[in-house]
Amino acid sequence: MSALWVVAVLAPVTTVLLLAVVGLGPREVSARGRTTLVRWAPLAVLPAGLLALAGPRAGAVDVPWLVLGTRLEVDELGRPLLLLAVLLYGVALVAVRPGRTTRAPVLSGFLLMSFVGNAGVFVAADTVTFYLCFTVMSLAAYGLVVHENTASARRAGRVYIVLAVASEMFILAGLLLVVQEGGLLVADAADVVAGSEARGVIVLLLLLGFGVKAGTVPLHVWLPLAHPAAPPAASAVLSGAMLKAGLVGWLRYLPLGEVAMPGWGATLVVLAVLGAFLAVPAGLLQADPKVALAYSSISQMGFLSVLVGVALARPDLAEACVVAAVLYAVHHGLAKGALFLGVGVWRAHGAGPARPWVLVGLGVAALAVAGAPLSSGAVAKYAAKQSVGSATVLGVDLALLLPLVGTGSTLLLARGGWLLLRGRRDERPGDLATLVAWSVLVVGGITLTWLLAGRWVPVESVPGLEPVTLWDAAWPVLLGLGLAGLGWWLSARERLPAWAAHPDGRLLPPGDLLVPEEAMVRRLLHLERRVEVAVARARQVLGRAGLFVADRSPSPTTLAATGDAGLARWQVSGAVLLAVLLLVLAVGAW
Amino acid sequence: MTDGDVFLLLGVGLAVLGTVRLVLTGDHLRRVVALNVAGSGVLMVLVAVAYRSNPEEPDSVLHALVLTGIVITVSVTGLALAMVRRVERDEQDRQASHE
Amino acid sequence: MTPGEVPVQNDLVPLVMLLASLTPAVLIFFLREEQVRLRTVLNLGGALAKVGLVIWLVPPVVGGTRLEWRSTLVPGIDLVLRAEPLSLFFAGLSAVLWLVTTVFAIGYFEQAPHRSRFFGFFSLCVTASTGIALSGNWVTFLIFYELLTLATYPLVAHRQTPEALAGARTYLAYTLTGGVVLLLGVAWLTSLVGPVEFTDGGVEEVARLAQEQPVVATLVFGTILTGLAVKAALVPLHGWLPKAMVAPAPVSALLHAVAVVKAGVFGIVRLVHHTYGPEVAQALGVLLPLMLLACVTIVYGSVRALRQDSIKGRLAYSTVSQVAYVTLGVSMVSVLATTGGVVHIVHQGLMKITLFFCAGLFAEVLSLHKVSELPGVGRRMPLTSAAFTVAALGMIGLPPMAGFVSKWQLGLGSIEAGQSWVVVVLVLSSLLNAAYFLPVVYALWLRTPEEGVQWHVEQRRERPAVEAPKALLLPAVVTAVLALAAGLLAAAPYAPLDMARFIAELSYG
Amino acid sequence: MSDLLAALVLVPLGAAVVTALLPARAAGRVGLVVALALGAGSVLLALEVGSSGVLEAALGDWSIPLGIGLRADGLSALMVLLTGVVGAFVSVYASGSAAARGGALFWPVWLVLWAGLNAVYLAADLFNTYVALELVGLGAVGLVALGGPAALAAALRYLFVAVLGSLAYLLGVGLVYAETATLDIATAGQRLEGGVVMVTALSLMTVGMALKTALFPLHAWLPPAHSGAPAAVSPLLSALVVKASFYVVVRLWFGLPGADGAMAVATLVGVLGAVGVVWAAVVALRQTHLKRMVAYSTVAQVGYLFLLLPLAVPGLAAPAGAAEADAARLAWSGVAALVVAHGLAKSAMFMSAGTLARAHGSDRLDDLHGAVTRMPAVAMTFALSGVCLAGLPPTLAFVGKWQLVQAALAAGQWWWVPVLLVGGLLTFAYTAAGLRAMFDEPQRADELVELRPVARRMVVAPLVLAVLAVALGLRSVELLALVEVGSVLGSLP
Repeated sequence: MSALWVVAVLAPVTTVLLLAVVGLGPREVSARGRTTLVRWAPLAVLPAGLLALAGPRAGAVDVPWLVLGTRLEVDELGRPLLLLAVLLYGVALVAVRPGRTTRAPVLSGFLLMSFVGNAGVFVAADTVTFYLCFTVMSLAAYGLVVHENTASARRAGRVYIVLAVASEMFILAGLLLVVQEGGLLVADAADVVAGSEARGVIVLLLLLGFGVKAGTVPLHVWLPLAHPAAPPAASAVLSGAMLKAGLVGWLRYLPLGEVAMPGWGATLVVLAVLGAFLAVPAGLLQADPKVALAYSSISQMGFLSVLVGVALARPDLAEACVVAAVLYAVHHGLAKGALFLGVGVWRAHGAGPARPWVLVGLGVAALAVAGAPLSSGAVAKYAAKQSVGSATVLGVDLALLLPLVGTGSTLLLARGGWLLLRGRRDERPGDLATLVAWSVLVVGGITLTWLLAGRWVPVESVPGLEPVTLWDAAWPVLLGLGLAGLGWWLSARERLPAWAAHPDGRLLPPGDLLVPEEAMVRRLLHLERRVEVAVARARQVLGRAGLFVADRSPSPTTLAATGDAGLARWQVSGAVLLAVLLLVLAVGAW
Repeated sequence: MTDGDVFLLLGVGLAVLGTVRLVLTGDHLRRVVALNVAGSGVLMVLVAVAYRSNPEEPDSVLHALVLTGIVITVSVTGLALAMVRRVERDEQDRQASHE
Repeated sequence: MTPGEVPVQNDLVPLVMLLASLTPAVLIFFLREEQVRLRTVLNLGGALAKVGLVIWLVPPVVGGTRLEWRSTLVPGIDLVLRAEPLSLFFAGLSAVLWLVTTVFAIGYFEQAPHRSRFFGFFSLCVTASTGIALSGNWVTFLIFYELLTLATYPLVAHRQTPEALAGARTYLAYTLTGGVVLLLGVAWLTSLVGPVEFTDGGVEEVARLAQEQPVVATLVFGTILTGLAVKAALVPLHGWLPKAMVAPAPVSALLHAVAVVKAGVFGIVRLVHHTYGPEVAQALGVLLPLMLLACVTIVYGSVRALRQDSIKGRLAYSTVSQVAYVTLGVSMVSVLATTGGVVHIVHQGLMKITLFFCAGLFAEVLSLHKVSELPGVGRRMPLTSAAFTVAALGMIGLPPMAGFVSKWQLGLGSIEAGQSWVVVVLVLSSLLNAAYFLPVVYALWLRTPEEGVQWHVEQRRERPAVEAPKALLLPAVVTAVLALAAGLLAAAPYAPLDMARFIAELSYG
Repeated sequence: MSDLLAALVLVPLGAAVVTALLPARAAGRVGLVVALALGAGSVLLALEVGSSGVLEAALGDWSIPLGIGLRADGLSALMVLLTGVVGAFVSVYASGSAAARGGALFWPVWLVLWAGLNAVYLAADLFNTYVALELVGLGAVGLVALGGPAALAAALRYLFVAVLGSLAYLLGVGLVYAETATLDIATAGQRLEGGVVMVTALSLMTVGMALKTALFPLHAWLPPAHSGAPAAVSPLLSALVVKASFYVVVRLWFGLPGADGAMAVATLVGVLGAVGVVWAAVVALRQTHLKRMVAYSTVAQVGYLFLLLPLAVPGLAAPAGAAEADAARLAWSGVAALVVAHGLAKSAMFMSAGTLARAHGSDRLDDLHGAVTRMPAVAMTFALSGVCLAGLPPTLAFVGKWQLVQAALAAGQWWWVPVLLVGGLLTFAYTAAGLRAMFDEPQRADELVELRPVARRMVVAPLVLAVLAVALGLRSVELLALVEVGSVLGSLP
């Protein structure tokens, strides 16, 4: 089995290296070689898929000489997520088409690197490897975000990298504490944190660090910028797989089920709920379908974070919450990935013969995200609702609150869909491979979650076909659709103020909180510059004053030189000689 | 105070006078003269020392020293005078060329 | 381990190691300018010989053998060259980096005047750093420490422009003064306890001195430290480093990676771990101030680096900051922290020399000296830019680059030593490093150059077949790969980390 | 071996006569051969003294005190060796250029001077020392005078100073004789009981010798004389001649111990030396001409040597094994190393300065631009000798300075330590100022002065000496063991 491990790691890494090396070659060779590599790149993620299928049977692999000693293992928690990553990245790689996609080899390379990191996060069995993979993923994702190299992509990249590096550092500090207390192996980590004196600090650091990736309010600001700026294939993996890495960080390292931390748990739940709901109006006011989708992701990640928060506060609910979170992550990853990729597919195929199928696929994926009955979302939401049980936030029953997130999602997706369908389309006809791959994702998204629930992911139960269950799943979506319809009707009748009827993304720019934050940073920098100028001026003045004094006081060297010039005169040195002689004689006699 | 003491004091006095004059005068020739005075003073001290140790039969060693000293002083004086002449000629030349 | 247990073997090998660079140095001075081939053979021959010697010596020394060569310097004080783990560690770094820098310098100075002078002093400089590595006692250390100062001066002043001379002068003023203070400290210590031979875990007589006369022992520690701190560029004695940037690129590379600043921190390791011993120093209360000093330096250097537009200036302040990691590591009583500090000697060396090579490449190939001139270079010089990127990410401390390994050890060590707040400093430093390195990386790859830049290539197809002369490019790529490998293979046997841990464990007995 | 002692004094004297009579060309050849032979002879003497101890001999048939007694202990042998080695190299250097010699009289006068130096070091009694000193003084003045009209005034001043110093010494000798009725230092030392007369005699002789050694503030005569002399003469004056009078000081202080008040005088002298170290170095920094800078450097270096007195005098009376005795031995050994180091390095430095001045037609620093690239070996020599003078490791001067620092710490006189250290820095500062001028490269080649060719030996000879000064730092044990032969202090542990 270790051979499979080696292949699983080396296949993507080697492909990336080959892409780079071939790129240095002569023009013809380079172009041809890279095209071939890009075509075959999706295959590089397949060995990892085999690992996921093998699951715990693949065993752990130990590479003691790699970095600080590397241990990899497919465990219960990582297995479904690994499969998710393989699927998403595989499809995304298929969607990278040489000739169609700008700088396809570069995008492929970054996707593969990102995959290595992302999948590594799911299978890392020791903390150093976990951190290493997390970093590789974060950095490679920068390449994805800025890939288009437009002004907005560069801004998104700047915001992303600042937050990513900051999050790396929080995570580093947190993990250092964990490892020093004995949590080198991921399996021991939660125990160690639970028993640590610095538990509070560790939890804070990890909440902050992973929160950036998980899109927790107020650390979510990079998401609405990064997703629209990146190519669709990249947005798909960003939203589908990478956000989940932050979640996995929490699930791996927070002392869930070990010890009750009600304060931190409640804080996280409140923030998560805020994110889940505030993302809705923010997203509705956008004019770009991908921004709307990004806000939907923020909302959904809020939902997921609620589960983590509950698990943190209530050890008794932790196990169920973790299981539900994993299931939800798989579902959301696939469905949201399908939606983001769908943006590209629609633009390419929306006018062609595949139009109906694309519309159906998009609709299915959207309904899944919203949690419509029978969809993968219904399974996930059901599990989530079951797991939070009687937990409350600020006195409100979570079980009541969570379905409303589905309403929000419905609204956001309706807005996104509206924008997408009315938006621009590509001039060139789409290619078949992407369409097929996307279809696999859509279909897989629905079936896989159902398949995994109960098999790989030990949820208590899956929703049955009883009317109550179906209604429970349906009403939030229906409510959302109703609201959406109302909104459409009102704006079509011009009953709404213009900013609400035809949002153009200016009232609340993508990144919401980011705008005042950026302004603050600018002001700070400006202030600093002014202080610097003032200091420089003060220094100049002081320096001038110093020179003034120095010019008017004799320096020791001048004194010595003048003195020596005096000594050069015969009589002076003669007198000095006599003085020395007398002094020596006097001292000797005395 | 014996003769020896007188000579001794006289010698010291000459040496001091000569030295003071030597180091405080600006004129080359005067310096040569002062140097000779100082030298004579020192030699006189030596003679006095020899005399004092045994007035009847003065120490021959010191006398030998004094003789050597005189020879050295004379040769030094000769060299000094030759150099003084050349230095002063140079100085005059320089003044002449200035004017 | 007491010295008695270690089999010390009298051997000429340490001397031969020294001669491997001294001989080329002396011979090269006598070569004519145009004897290029002979000079290259001498340079590379010496460098290869030394790398070979180090590789040959590592297994026996790790096995416990100590090779030693002695000669009486003054009655009672010997000139001692000793091959033991830490000395080989440092000598190995200098040997490897000398080799690559020699190749770089040969390419860099192709056609330039005064090459015999340059390579002569260059080899002398390496001789000095090898001597520092192999020194078995403080007097020997002092001798090579000063030799290093002197041998470096002509290298810094090499261009003979007024700026070069001014920079070299500042360099000399700082380092010579530092040397004098070191001399004072060493002489003082010697007069108190006799000649001090470096011993793992500290010298007994010094420990006794610390017990009997703690104030004097503290003062001696402070004096020696001050002398070393100048070269180690600890704030506020770092002023020479940015000024010495006028030196040609290979010199800066060597200065920052292995020679001068490293000599300073290497001395600090010797002082804390092989003279006083960590426990004694801790009991004496000198480690906390040292740690604070290191922390201040780490942050200050980074903050200053932020504001530099000149590439080399930015790298210089970065060195100020990064080298203080070593000091930080050795100032904490913890095997992990010491390991982190010691291993950073090599890791920082690899990363920083890569950065300087790249800066040299930018300057030589495209005449770019400022960060603000770098946009778009990635397309024209992809390999150079990649090497720069790898090293820069390493400096930030991101895995799997070498810098991460150091930082990780330091972080764990600081917690082990009960100084968890140091983690904050490490994190802050990483953030600052990111703040001044990432914009460079960003500019290289993503920004488009200003209008009218001659070298700009719109498409990669337009790029010339060769981005830079091989002799310049190869060393940069090699060191970048090494910096990556040092991180990726950190846990492998005989990797720098392995050696550093071995050294640290010896020091704690 | 007693023949060797006599030969070391008589051969140069005889050769002086011969070279004075021969035509210039032949004189040059004879002079060079004799110089090399003397160099070899001095090495021989050092080996002999090193292996079989103190040597003694009498010149002529008269016995001491009337006859001329010769005696060579370790210190003498070391000084003769230094004179021999430096003398031989400078002679080789001098043979490279007539201008460097200053005239036909160079060889005879220099050989007289050499004879005088050897005589000072080998003289067994106080009076012969006086005669030898006068020989040295006259020879030195004569050599300065070869520097032409410009140097004449300096030479004359030097003459007055030299004779005045000798007179002070002679007066002291008289006083000693009056007290002890002997001219033999060792015997006088045994017969002495201290007292005011003794201290006065010691003080007089010390001031006289200090004047000739150019101890601050009695140094005003030195810079013009040493810088005005011809290229081959300056190194002799700075490296060798000042050492002769210092040697006499050492002999006096170590031979006539025990006088009350001696420590006070020693401290005063030490203070003057210390001030001189800093003073002269600072003045050297402000010089615009290379040779004057080097001359001031000599004044500064001489200051170090006088630190021997305060550091060693307490040890003379201390019982063996006391800290003071250890300090004294360290100081003794350290100063010996400094004397040799300064002799080698300063001669190398003055020779390189002379070569530069010859090639550039001036020794003005501003005229020396570009020397580093155009005359790299000479610039290297200058740098190496500067490094050695500054006492930076691994040079011989470092060994000396290290021992002096150790001595100061052992004697509890820590206040000399900063002087030693700062002095080194200042030394390097003016060396660096000189080097900087040579490093300075004007933008256009035609801004450089045209170089005159110089003989290869004028480049090589100083380089070899400078390298020797550096290399000896790595292996000086044998040399330092030599000075302990016959030393009153015994040997170092």
